[in-house]
Amino acid sequence: GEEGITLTITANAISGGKNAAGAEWIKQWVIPRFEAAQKAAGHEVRVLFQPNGVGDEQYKTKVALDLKSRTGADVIDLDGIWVGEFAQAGYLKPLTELGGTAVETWEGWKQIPQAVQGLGIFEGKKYGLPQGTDGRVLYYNRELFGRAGLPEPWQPRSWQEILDAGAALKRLPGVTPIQINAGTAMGEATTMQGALPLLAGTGTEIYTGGRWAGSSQAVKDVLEFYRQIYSGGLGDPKLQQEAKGRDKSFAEFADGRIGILAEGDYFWRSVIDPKTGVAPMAERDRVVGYARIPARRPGAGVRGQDFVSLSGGAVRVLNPFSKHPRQAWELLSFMHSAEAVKAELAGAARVTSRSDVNAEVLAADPMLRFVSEEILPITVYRPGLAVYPQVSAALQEATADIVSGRPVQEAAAAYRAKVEGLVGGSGNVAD
Amino acid sequence: MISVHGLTKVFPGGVRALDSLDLDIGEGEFFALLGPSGCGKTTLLRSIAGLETPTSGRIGIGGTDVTALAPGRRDVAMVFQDYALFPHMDVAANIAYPLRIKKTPRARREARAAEVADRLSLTGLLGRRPGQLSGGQQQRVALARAIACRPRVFLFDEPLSNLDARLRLEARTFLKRLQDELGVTTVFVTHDQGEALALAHRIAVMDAGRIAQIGTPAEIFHRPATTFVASFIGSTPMNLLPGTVGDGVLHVAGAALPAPGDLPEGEPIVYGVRPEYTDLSATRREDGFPGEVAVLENLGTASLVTLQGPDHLVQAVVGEGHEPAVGTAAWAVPRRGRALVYHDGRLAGQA
Amino acid sequence: MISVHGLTKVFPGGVRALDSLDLDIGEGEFFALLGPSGCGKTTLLRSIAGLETPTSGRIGIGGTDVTALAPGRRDVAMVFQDYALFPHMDVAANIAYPLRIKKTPRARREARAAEVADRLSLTGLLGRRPGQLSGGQQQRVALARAIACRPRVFLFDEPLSNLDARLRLEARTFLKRLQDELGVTTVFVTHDQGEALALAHRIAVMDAGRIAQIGTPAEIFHRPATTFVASFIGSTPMNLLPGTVGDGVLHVAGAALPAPGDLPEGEPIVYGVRPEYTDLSATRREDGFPGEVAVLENLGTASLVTLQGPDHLVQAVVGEGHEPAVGTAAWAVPRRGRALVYHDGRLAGQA
Amino acid sequence: MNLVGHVLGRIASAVLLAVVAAFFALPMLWLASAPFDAHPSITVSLPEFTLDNFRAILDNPYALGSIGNSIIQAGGAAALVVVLAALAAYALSRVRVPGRDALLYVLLLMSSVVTGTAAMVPIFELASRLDLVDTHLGVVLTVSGGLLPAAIFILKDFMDATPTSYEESARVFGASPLQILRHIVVPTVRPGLATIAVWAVANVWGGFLLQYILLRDPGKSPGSVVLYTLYTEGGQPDLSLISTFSLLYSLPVVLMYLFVSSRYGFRFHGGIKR
Amino acid sequence: MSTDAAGLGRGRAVAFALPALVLIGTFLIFPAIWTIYLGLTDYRLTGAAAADPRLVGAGNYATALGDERFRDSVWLTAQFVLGSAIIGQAGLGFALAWIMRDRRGPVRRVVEALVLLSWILPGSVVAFLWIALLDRDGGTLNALLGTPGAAWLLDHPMLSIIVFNTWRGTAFSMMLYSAALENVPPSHLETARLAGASALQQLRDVVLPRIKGHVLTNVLLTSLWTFNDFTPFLITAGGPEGRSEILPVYVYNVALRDGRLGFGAAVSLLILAINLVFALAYLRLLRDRREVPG
Ligand SMILES: Nc1ncnc2c1ncn2[C@@H]1O[C@H](COP(=O)(O)OP(=O)(O)OP(=O)(O)O)[C@@H](O)[C@H]1O
Ligand SMILES: Nc1ncnc2c1ncn2[C@@H]1O[C@H](COP(=O)(O)OP(=O)(O)OP(=O)(O)O)[C@@H](O)[C@H]1O
Ligand SMILES: [Mg+2]
Ligand SMILES: [Mg+2]
Repeated sequence: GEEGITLTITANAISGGKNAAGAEWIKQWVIPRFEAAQKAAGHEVRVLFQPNGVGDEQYKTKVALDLKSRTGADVIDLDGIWVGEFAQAGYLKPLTELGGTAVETWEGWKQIPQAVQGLGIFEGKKYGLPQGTDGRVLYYNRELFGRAGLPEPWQPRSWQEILDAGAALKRLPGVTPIQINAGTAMGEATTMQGALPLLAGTGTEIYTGGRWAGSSQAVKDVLEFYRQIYSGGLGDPKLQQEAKGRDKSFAEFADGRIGILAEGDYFWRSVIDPKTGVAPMAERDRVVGYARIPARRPGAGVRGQDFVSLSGGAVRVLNPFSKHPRQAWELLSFMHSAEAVKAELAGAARVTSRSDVNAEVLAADPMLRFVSEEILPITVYRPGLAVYPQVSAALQEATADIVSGRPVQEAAAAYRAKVEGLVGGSGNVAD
Repeated sequence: MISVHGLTKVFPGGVRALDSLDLDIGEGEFFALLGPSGCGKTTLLRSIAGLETPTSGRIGIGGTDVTALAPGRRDVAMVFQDYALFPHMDVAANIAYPLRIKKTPRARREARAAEVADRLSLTGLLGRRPGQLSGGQQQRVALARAIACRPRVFLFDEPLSNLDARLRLEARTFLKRLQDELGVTTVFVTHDQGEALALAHRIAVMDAGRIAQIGTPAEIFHRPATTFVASFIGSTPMNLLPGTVGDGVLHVAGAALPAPGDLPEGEPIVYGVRPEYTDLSATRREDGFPGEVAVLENLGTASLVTLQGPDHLVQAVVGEGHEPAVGTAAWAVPRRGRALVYHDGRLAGQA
Repeated sequence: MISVHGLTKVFPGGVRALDSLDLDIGEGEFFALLGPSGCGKTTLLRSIAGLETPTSGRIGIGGTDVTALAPGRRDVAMVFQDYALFPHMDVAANIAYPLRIKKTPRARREARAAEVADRLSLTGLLGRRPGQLSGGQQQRVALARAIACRPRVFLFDEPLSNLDARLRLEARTFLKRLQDELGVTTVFVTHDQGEALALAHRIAVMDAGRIAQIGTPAEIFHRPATTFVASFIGSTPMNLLPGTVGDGVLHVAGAALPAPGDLPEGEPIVYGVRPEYTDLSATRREDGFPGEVAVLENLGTASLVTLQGPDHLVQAVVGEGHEPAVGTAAWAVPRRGRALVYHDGRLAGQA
Repeated sequence: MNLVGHVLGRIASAVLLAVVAAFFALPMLWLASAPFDAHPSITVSLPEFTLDNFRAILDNPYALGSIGNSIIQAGGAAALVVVLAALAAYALSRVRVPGRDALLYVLLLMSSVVTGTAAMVPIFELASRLDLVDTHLGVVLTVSGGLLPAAIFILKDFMDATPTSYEESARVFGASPLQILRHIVVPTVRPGLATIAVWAVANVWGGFLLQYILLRDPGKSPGSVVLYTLYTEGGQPDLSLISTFSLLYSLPVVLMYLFVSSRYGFRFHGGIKR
Repeated sequence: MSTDAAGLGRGRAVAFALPALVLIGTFLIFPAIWTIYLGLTDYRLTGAAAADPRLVGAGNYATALGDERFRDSVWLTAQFVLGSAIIGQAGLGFALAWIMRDRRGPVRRVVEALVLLSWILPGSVVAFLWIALLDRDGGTLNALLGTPGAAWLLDHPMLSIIVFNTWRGTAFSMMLYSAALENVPPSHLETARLAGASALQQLRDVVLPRIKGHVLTNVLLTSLWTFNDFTPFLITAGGPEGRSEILPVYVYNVALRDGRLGFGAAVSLLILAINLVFALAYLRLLRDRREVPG
């Protein structure tokens, strides 16, 4: 039976390019070890890696086309947000249907917090294994804070306190006080780092109880906050419109030209890391501070929280059309073993999905420990539905409207009209 | 050698380029097709070559019916007006091209090309491209290419018309000698009557898809069968003047001239006489056309005088030293026996 | 009227098309520029028009120096070989175009176009496009356009060469009359010597950017100054045979001929005689060039006979009915006083 | 010609040409400086000269091979397009088929739509059913289908402009249609074929989406796809790699241009004539 | 036997054209018909509609025509085509061909090489070059003009991509017009000059009527290509706020980013229809020309 089985892994990672470390891990660590382990167990298994190095949309399209024509890799990397729409399209099946009883009895489940498991769950069924997660915080530049006479360490308790800090920073020449992503050029970053955390701070989620947030007071409050920043001279509207605006905001923060920046922990790890970052800050640990994102007012956040955050993360799924689903599960679970996950980190610190690994690897990095301990408990995930990207886009457009000076009322109404069109009528929209 | 029967060609647009045309050309004959632009000369030539499919009629070459045969299998060679030398091949390759198509071995065809080139004094040019040749040289290369494949029939479509006046005269003599030597049946299209007269054994004058007259150059020149042929032939245009017959006398443009026999009385006729056979008189003559000298054209050894009459123009050729002054009165007198009388457009007699 | 002094034109590629050329053309003169292809005729004409900037030298028209004047301001009209009629304008608009550019009011220019068209018998064609006209009609439209703006000078660049042989003869006479009537100074380029002889008051024969000879048609025809001009002029090419002077006698191609005075003894000369002035003798003659009749070409009222000698070709024109048979032996005898002797390429005497 | 006006006109046109040349050269300066700069930024500056970037790009496992793939795919497509378009254009130019021009226009219009994003699913499914996914041939065939109509359209103009007397002459000598095409037509329209080949290569060379979707093995990816991998984890362009690779990746088309323009010259006929 | 020059005949002509037609049929017409079908459904790449697309008839078309973003996009595309294809590429291409018509030597070769290079360099590379050129902070243009901080791509997105596309595509027009101008008989120009016509009058009276056919071919092809040109996406991504979202970018965003393939297919067909209107308008002009025998 199992003579000469071939399994394929695909991911948006490629040697010498995008996510090179991930690609190396698969090629150098996962494949040889898994093959060796299988051999030891008496199975002849060959594992191939199909790298990619493109934009997320293109990667998603290619994977979808593969699955649509019932081909493709056996183990596939996906963004957690795509799980729902892929499942609806029949491109994914619950893990248990594919991997059999081995799935239920996998040791790893115990190590993945329930909230994080949610990344791979759609309509109550587990479709994928989460690779890791993250959290959003407010970064601030301590030096600028010092020069602006602001207290430090800094932890705002309401939106107003952010604005106040911005007003103080505004007095420094050549400094953009606050960068909260807005506009369509930033794409999903606007929703993730801006609109949704703010919305959570008003106690609302974008999709609850089968209905999408419309032009509610919550949405208007969010837009009003944007307005205060971008028409009050606290943010740089141009930055929100450039195609490469987000990259530029990174560079400016690293340069000490942005006071406060809302970003995920990825920013800390990969952007301003003194050694490996794309916009390295030699004095990161000394200069950069971080704070939880406050609710609009204390206690006004979702679940009555004082502080809020938003999380995302990638998952790995099994191809339902795999010829060898059980072996594929073995491979998938192998890739999520504690040992493998540690190897994937390759010494770097990152919030993984496994608590056991986190406890070990985050010890050295206070920022990531902060995310893992302080942020994950208060965080929110996005709905993994097919129309979500479009609703998100509508939300981005609404923020873009604000940045370009349109009144809050109008932008909110336009947003609501769009959402109604997208989700099939006002019945599916709250307020 | 070539026989054409009832050949008709109607082009898709409805133009009847050839109209039930019959023609027989003998073995070894140098045959000219002459006629004004658009009369169908090229169409006839191309039909013989097989490049046009006749609407009806038959074409035979050397006794076999070739009407349905592809051009490449008719064993004819054609020289086009623009020579159609292949611009990307050198002279040697151009000359050898027909042999290459016939799969002659390379060595044989190179030898043959060199031999033909030598005969046409092209040896020094074998390595050149057509673009680097003068018009006269190009014409000789085109001839060489046609000769190289030793066809049964040569077809030439105005091969001299792209040469300048001087070269044309030289090429004419050259072509005539070549054909004499090779003895290959040759059909030659031209609209220059001088060329046709000088070169051909026989000439067919065409008009609107039909043949107006076939004959030797002398027949065509001296006894043009219709006013159309008469007006077309001659290095200076023939005087053609309307007149009537009355009492055995022709009344033409103010002159009374003797009439040939059997012309019906009172009928309109056309009186034709070549300027070369018209003499000028400074004094009034009954048998002369009156006029005032309007134009004098130098022909080299002679001059062409145009007389403006009350309502006619007459031309006469006068020898060197006999030119009248412009503006003086003169009478143009046809030479006896040299004039032609046309009735209903056809030759009715000589006077 | 037109004076050209030291005109030189060197093209960017280094071709010296005109080489320090001097020329004076009188008021109302019909002046022909004649010469082989590439001798610079067109370049000279275009320089007069202002379409080429001379490398050095001056050009005057009507007494004013126009060397630096734009073409549109020289008050000349030019007719190109291809007529250059604008295909998208009808005949009336084509004729009126120069007036339109000169901002003549519409009514005035329409009237003028109609008047000129009437003179050239184009009235019925005013509404047609050039594509719907025959070659002869196109030529007349081009003339009408040139006439319409009443310039001081007409410049014609081979206006007849696109017409077929028949039309060319008619157009020639027409052009000659028109120029006589209008009396406008006209410079006319051609490479057809027959045309130049027939039309011009004076002819300049050009060779390689220089003028080889200027003179009336008769001068050029009867006393060509160089062998180049001699070979170029004449409706059949002049016989030019090399020979030597010895004891006051010319030894040319097997014949002994009387020499004109003052030729240096023993020098090589070239003996020229026109075929028209060469008679054929069937019997041996001391003063005749021997040869075998190789080619016979019908010229209409005469025939051109080519004799192949041991190492020369001689041509003679014989009258109707006197044609020898091909292959027979004959002697070509130059007529007394009609032969020209050239020494060092220049005319040295008449014999 | 008025001498002063002539001189002024020459000066004016020279100035204009200089401005145009600057306009066209300006964007390309970056490509000339950044690859040699130790710290390339998006600003054109005198480089702090180094060849390290080239060493780095050579270390990339896919970079050099991808240029080879581009050559295979673009070359294959260009060859296919030139051969098929020449045959078809010749036939269409010489034989009157009813509705020929309308057909060409319709195909031309379709080609622009089908090469767009919306037809991705049909094209992918087609390729996958014909077993062409992840093959060079699949890329070559699909891009050729899109390029052919315009190629036929342009080549037909070339064919229409060659005098038919060449072909008739060869035909009287007994040459077959294929011989005529080989011996006479192809050599005389060679500049046109070269132009079409360059145009086809340029079109395929930059193509990304179709190639990305049709190929699986990065060892078969063309340069356009690999160029997109030269981003960091955060989706930021790695300027030193990108500039260097861009230069290497542009080099073959530049060389091809130089070759073709010196050998045949770029020449267009054109004009819809009938 | 046949009447065409090469003796092809209908049968062999079909055989010559067949390989190309088969390839076109398979990889062009077949997907096109499929796309037409998709345009009638609510098909999506993912989600429930991917598994089970429903026929919506003309629904997509109604949605598109009613969508403000689509209409804006049509308008932007019209500006883009008019600005970059007709005025930019055809205009500049003609100007270059005209200026260089009787110029030989290094100047012409250099200008031609630069123009042609912009045409053949790969699109993705070219996009980087222009982003680098127009960048707000480090852009070469700002450095040259001394306008640091001028955000060309944000403040003038359409102008930027119009200039870009002019830069990108002028080569084709230049080559075509160079060939066309060689067909204008010099004697016609000179006749006009002798009559005293100015350069503009010469263009109007002699050149343009003569090269009308070339102008039409050129305008037809360049507008068609510009209509469907996706490269501007790589520079502005349709932004800011959709202010440079021309139709191909719109389709990309709809079909790929939003995954609405059925709708995207419908929009593609609307683009085809607009192209068709263009083409018919050009052909109409052409027919007007043909009434004038040349
Ligand atoms: N392919 C064609 N389609 C339609 N009509 C044609 C075609 N070829 C020739 N004709 C017409 O047929 C007639 C005869 O043409 P042909 O070319 O045989 O004339 P020609 O005597 O050779 O004239 P020319 O001296 O001008 O060459 C003309 O009226 C011409 O317009
Ligand atoms: N624009 C040009 N550039 C370079 N050389 C030229 C140009 N125009 C003409 N010539 C050359 O100048 C010489 C004279 O040319 P021109 O056109 O005046 O001759 P032509 O006597 O009119 O000849 P044809 O009878 O063939 O018209 C020729 O050698 C020609 O090749
Ligand atoms: Mg003909
Ligand atoms: Mg000339």
